[in-house]
Amino acid sequence: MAQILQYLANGLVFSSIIILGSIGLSLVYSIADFANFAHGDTMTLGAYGALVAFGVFGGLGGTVLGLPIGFFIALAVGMALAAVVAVLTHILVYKPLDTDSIGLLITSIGVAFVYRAVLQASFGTDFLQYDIRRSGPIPVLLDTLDVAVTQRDVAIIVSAAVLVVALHLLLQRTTLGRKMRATADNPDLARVSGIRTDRVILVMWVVGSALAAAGGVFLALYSQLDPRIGFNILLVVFAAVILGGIGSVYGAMLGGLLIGMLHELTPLLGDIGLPISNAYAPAVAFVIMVAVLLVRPRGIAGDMT
Amino acid sequence: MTDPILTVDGVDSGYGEVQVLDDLSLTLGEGEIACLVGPNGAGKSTVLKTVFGMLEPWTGSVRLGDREIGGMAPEDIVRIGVGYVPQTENVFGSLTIDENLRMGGVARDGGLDEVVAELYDRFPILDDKRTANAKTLSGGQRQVLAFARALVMEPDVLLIDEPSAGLAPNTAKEVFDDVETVNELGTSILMVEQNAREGLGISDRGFVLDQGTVKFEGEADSLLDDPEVSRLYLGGESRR
Amino acid sequence: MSTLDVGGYSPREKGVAGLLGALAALLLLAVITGFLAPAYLLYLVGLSAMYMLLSMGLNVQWGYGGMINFSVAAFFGLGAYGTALLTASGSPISGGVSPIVALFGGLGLAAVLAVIIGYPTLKLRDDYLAIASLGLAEVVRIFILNESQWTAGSAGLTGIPLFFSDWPVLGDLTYPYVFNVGGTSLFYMSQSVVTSALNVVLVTVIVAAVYLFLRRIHQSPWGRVLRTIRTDEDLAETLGKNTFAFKMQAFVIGSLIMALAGVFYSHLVLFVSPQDLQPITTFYVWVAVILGGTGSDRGAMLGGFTIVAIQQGTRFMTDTGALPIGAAPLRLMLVGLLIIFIVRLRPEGILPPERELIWPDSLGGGRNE
Amino acid sequence: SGGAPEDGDGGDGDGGDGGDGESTDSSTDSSSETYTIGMVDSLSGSLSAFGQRNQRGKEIALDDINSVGVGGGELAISQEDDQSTSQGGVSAAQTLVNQEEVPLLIGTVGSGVSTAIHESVVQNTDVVQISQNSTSPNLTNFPDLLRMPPAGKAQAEAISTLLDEDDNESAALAWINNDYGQSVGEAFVDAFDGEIVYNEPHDQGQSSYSSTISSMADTDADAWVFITYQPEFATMSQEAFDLGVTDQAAWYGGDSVKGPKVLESAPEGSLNGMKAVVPSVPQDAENYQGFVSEFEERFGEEPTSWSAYAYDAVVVSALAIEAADEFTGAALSEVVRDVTRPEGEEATTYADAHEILANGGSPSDVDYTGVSGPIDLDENGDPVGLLQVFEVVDHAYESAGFIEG
Amino acid sequence: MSEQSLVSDGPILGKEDPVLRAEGLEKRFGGLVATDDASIEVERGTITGLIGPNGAGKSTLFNLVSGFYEPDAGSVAVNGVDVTGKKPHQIADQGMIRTFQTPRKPEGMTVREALLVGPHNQTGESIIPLFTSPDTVEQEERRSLEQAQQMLERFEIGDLATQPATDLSGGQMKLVELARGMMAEPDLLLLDEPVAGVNPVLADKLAGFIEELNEEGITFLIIEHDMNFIMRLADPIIVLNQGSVLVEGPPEAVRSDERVIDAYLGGPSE
Ligand SMILES: Nc1ncnc2c1ncn2[C@@H]1O[C@H](COP(=O)(O)OP(=O)(O)OP(=O)(O)O)[C@@H](O)[C@H]1O
Ligand SMILES: Nc1ncnc2c1ncn2[C@@H]1O[C@H](COP(=O)(O)OP(=O)(O)OP(=O)(O)O)[C@@H](O)[C@H]1O
Ligand SMILES: [Mg+2]
Ligand SMILES: [Mg+2]
Repeated sequence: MAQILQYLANGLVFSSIIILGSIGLSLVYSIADFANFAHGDTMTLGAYGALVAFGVFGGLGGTVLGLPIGFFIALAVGMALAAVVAVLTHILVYKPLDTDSIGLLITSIGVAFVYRAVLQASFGTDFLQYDIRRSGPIPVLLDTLDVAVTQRDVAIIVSAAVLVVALHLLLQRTTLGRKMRATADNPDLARVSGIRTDRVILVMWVVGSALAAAGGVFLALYSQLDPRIGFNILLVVFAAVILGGIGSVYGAMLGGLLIGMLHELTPLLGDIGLPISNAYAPAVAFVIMVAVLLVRPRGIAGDMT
Repeated sequence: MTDPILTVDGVDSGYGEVQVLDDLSLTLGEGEIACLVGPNGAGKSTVLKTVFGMLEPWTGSVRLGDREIGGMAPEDIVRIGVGYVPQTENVFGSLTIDENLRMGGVARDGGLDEVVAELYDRFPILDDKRTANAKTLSGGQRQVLAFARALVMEPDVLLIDEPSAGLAPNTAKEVFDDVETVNELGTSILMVEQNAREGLGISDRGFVLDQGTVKFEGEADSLLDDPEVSRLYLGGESRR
Repeated sequence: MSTLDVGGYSPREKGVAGLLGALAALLLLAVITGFLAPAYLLYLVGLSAMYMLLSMGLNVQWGYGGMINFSVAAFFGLGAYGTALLTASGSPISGGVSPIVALFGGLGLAAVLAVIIGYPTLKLRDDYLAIASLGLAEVVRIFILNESQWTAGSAGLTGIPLFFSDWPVLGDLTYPYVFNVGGTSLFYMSQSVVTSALNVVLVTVIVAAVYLFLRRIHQSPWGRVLRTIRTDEDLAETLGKNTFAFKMQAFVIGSLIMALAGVFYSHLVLFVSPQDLQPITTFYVWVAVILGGTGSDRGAMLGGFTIVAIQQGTRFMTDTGALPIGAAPLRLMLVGLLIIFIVRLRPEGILPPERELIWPDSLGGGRNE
Repeated sequence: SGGAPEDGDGGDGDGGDGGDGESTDSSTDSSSETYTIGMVDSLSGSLSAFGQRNQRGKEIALDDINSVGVGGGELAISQEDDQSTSQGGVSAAQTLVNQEEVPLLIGTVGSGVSTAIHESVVQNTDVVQISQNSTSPNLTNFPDLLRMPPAGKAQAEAISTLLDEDDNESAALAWINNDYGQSVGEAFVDAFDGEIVYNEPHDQGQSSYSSTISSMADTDADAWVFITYQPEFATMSQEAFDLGVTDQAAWYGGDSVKGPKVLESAPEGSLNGMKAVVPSVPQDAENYQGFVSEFEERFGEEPTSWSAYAYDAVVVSALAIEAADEFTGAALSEVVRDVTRPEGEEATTYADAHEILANGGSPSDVDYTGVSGPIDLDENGDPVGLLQVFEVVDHAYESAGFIEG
Repeated sequence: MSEQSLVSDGPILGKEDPVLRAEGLEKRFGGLVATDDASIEVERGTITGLIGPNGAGKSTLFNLVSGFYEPDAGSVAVNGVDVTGKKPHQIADQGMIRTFQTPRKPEGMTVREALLVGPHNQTGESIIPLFTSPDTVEQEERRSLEQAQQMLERFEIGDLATQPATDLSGGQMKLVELARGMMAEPDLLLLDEPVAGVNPVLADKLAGFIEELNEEGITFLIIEHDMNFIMRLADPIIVLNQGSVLVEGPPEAVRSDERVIDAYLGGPSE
């Protein structure tokens, strides 16, 4: 029982990271209408941005959930950096392009290479870390529930939740969400209705890549930082988005949760006696994903038509 | 004719390199309803798209009152009091009816709730389906929604592309009535209609377009009475 | 699309052909002047041809039928593993089979997998198919990686023979091979040159055969139905076309062509490992198809060539750079920028399809505009 | 100057070339002949962290060699990236062997990639191939594929011995899912007499290995054995700390789990007691100390053993050139083993070895003992390698003795 | 009153030789009942009209009989073969082809290519004959091309044959949609508002064309709001209201039926 709880806890942390990545990807997917393969590297970019900023602000006193205040400032800087880069990329690369969504997809592969090249050139390929001490499992939880959860885990989950709620409010409480969906649905008609689609798209890039950056920072905080972390996780993030139903931000959250959990729950299969080794964990996640798609061909939150 | 509120003057326009409109001129008087008729592919929709900034005029000018609007962006044109109902793809399929209507009013300063409520009153067909996604609407219901969406802005000038296409006779009558009502409330209307006799019937003036230019223009009634126009463009009798 | 020059060649095609001709001449010159070693050039030709096959295969799936298949690497890998497992001396299950027999082994394996992957996933649409196929490709890779009792696992397979190794004359050449005419030896070639030359002959035959086959099935009612499916599957269904069957056919044909590339790769590189199934190959092939011009067979070939040119060309480009940036990131950046620029300059690809999918002979009657 | 960006330049006035796909490092006096050999390295892709360290070792080696000279001229290295993939590796080797026609090829990191290069480019030619980093036991099957680090088998056996010595009766083994991990892992399983209660691979480059760690913690193994790379191990050790299971068993590791970065990223004290078996040289050897200080001065950090292997690969190549009659593959392959064999006089630096040869010594008069150890390439192309045991004490590595490979 | 008696309450069933027979079809979308126990029969050789207010369920009925929607209840038979629950292409194989109310846009195809997809069971749609009997393929293809060109000329868009099928005006797209359906030469052709947005002069001509095809043996079931068009062509006319058949009868009788006027035609405009 404690074992399952532990797997669930691991899954929750991992899911939080995946969710941040997948919401951003889903936003871009639905509004700019292409699968953005540079999203993973945007995550990495944000993580490195925060690394540099942490070097500056890391010393700021006080801690929240075991993390120095400076870390949160660095997080914000990383998010801002990713947003700025994404907006610049949009203006310089995507916007002037006269191509379809697959053409954009291919372009985004090119963009991903450029981002990674820059990071690799500036920071090398070796792995790096935020200089924050780990504090080990929270004793209370370990004693009462026999589940090891660190403050850092809690910080990741809480921060992800805060960002997700903020996004939810942004989409629901302002007309922005509706404008985004309208722009995604039919950009010409959106303009006819008076929506300034240019701005909507910029906002989309800002929000999407800032969230991606947050995901990247937490990912780096969780394990470590190298120029490939974002790209390595991109496949999983895509799986989450598609599993959730393309274009549905809430679907992406659900998909992220599911994929993150599946990923961490695979050992359970071994525990209950199935002859499936951990090496097959990604395979199991993918097979389940395909199975879900067969039942719901448009994703969990996608409509059934 | 009253003072022109919309003037299209010597406009060439088209898609990519393909020219569709050829030195086309027409005017819409303040408070008027004018109807554009003509064969398929004559360029009627292209006129509306050019006026509304979806296409940039290659030459010539488009003026709203005295103001040049040729080449202005649609989202800006909306804000100076022009509304447009496209012929196809004219609703947001993945948004609900209510959201569609509200999207029609993003450029409004206020009073959105009131207008929307009023529109539900006027179009009960929509009221029943407020929370349905627009893509589940029948062809005719969709057409009504598209029309209603453009009314949310309460524009001074309304461009409508085939409002009656796909409508049942009774609904078409209602829509034509509504066009007249809106017009009486002060909106000048430029309308494209294949249901030419009905369209001209409620219009003050008419234009017959063929191959990108205006072939005939004049009082709506006189066009209806013109035997040549009838034979070439309007068909035998009223279509409903 | 307005200039449909049926049968003839469009200006764009002539331009590209001219450019390719010039490039070929340049390469030849480079070989003659000793600037480029023949064995290396032949290797590059073989590599390009392999990418041409891959992108032609993907083009059948994506370009003809709009199926977003992200399991290119898996089919490539199956072809490679199929033949390697049968022929290689290091094979854990069999080995020693003649490559020509193994060729069909590789293709058979790919065909079976194409049906297994295709059956559930081809019912999905667009991007859902993409991720499902990507997922299943990963399953294949992970399987090969972990089931080492059958596949040799991560160690990979060594001891793969050359394709012509057991052929009468070609298999018994001695090296350096001396080219005799009337008793005087004209020139001689080292083993690597002969081997590469034979590989190039082999792959040229394969590429030509595949191209001719594809051209016929593409510009036909069959190809037309697929294009309809690509834009609107419902429409094709209402017109009585069994869209699933059509998609399955295209999927299997495309997969077989990819597997063919894999078979060739095995006998070119003589070593296969699970690494060869990494998704990165899939991405490169996608880039090739899009850069070449989706839906055009010639475009796909050109795209395959282009991608090798980008990959290998950047090797040389980085030589000259006196930039304050390492070779590897510089090259990565160049590849990225090249992709961006080609899409920018040629949004529809270098050679987009310009022909209607109408049986060419039936338009021949001069009834044309 | 290697591919790695922050390498900076070698400094002291030689070869000011910046970026290089194929950089030609050379010293200023250029009147004499230049011997160009090839090097395939993982400058990008998943193994690029190794490639980067190799480049540093190579750079120092070139400087050491060219300050003395080789064959009356100087050594240049034509550099290619294998992108950590076999396709990339083969293309890189094709360029070097068939286009630039180098008679000797240093390459490469990944065992699978080295094999691919050997199978498709090098075999049936007389080009000499020396892998700078590949440790897979499988390479032993290719006698003319030489390498600098000892085969992983020796390492696996050494770990097994350590486990026995420390009275561990059961072990949980986590290995990285590639040629290296698989073969070393298998060798360990063969060697270990106790019970193996967990034996699972994991993929490289994952963001989380908590399922692996959780599963290991689920067993009651006395010892946990990690055959994996640094970034993966760093993640695992942190996750183990977060799960509070670091003290559950004694930890052991192969060569590539040890590194300053690992310690740096692990929570203070969490790795205490861990033992790692690392191919190495006696720490106090003079030549190694010189290498370390040179390295630290240039790059601001300690070298890893991988940098040392790359260094020795270059030096051995240079010695072969010096010793051979002519600069051809055939001639080089005749002497390349000899200059490392124990029959001759031990020389611990390039300069010393060069001097023996320059004074008319035959190849077998030299026994180059490099910064990475005695080398002594055998008939299978494997070095004798010395293994060193490190233990983490007070969050620092301490030598706990040597084992001969 | 005599006309009134010609109008049947609900559908006329038990026709002699129905090409299409739909019985008790029901389709719900959530709480909404789009078709509710709808039954219709289309007699071979007729042009049957299907009218009814917007949202009455006409298009839904088409979707049900053509296999696009799975009915919640009821059955469909084409040419006497039960096709309930079959895939659209299987139903088309039985000889029934439909068009869409909103025209489909075949991207990347020219107008005539789009038409050439129409003909059913072309030899060249299988791969093997492309190699074994290219002559047959060529002949078929020539014939279809010729037919397509004629069709386009009749529809007054002959000059658009080699234009991209997506660069068309709204009305032109409807024409292409219609022409493609006709190329299939099925037993029964279902047309969903074929002349909505089509110029009235051309619509008159199309009516003549449909009559010709009908004489050649094609049966039609046509949804259309254009009263002139449908009254001229169709007999009988079926009126659908709120998901089920209100009345069925000859055009003039239907036109003067009070219920139809109430639900559909509306009073004279003021
Ligand atoms: N998106 C487009 N791209 C290229 N050409 C187009 C496009 N849309 C329309 N056309 C062409 O422009 C011409 C005029 O089209 P337009 O839509 O203005 O006609 P219309 O008079 O509105 O016809 P309809 O009554 O059929 O709607 C037609 O010949 C059409 O083929
Ligand atoms: N996919 C769907 N989901 C939900 N409701 C639907 C769906 N399709 C149709 N409906 C509803 O079913 C009813 C019937 O629609 P249908 O399209 O059949 O009408 P119609 O008779 O063709 O009307 P029109 O003449 O306007 O085209 C409408 O109220 C419509 O909103
Ligand atoms: Mg129009
Ligand atoms: Mg309808």
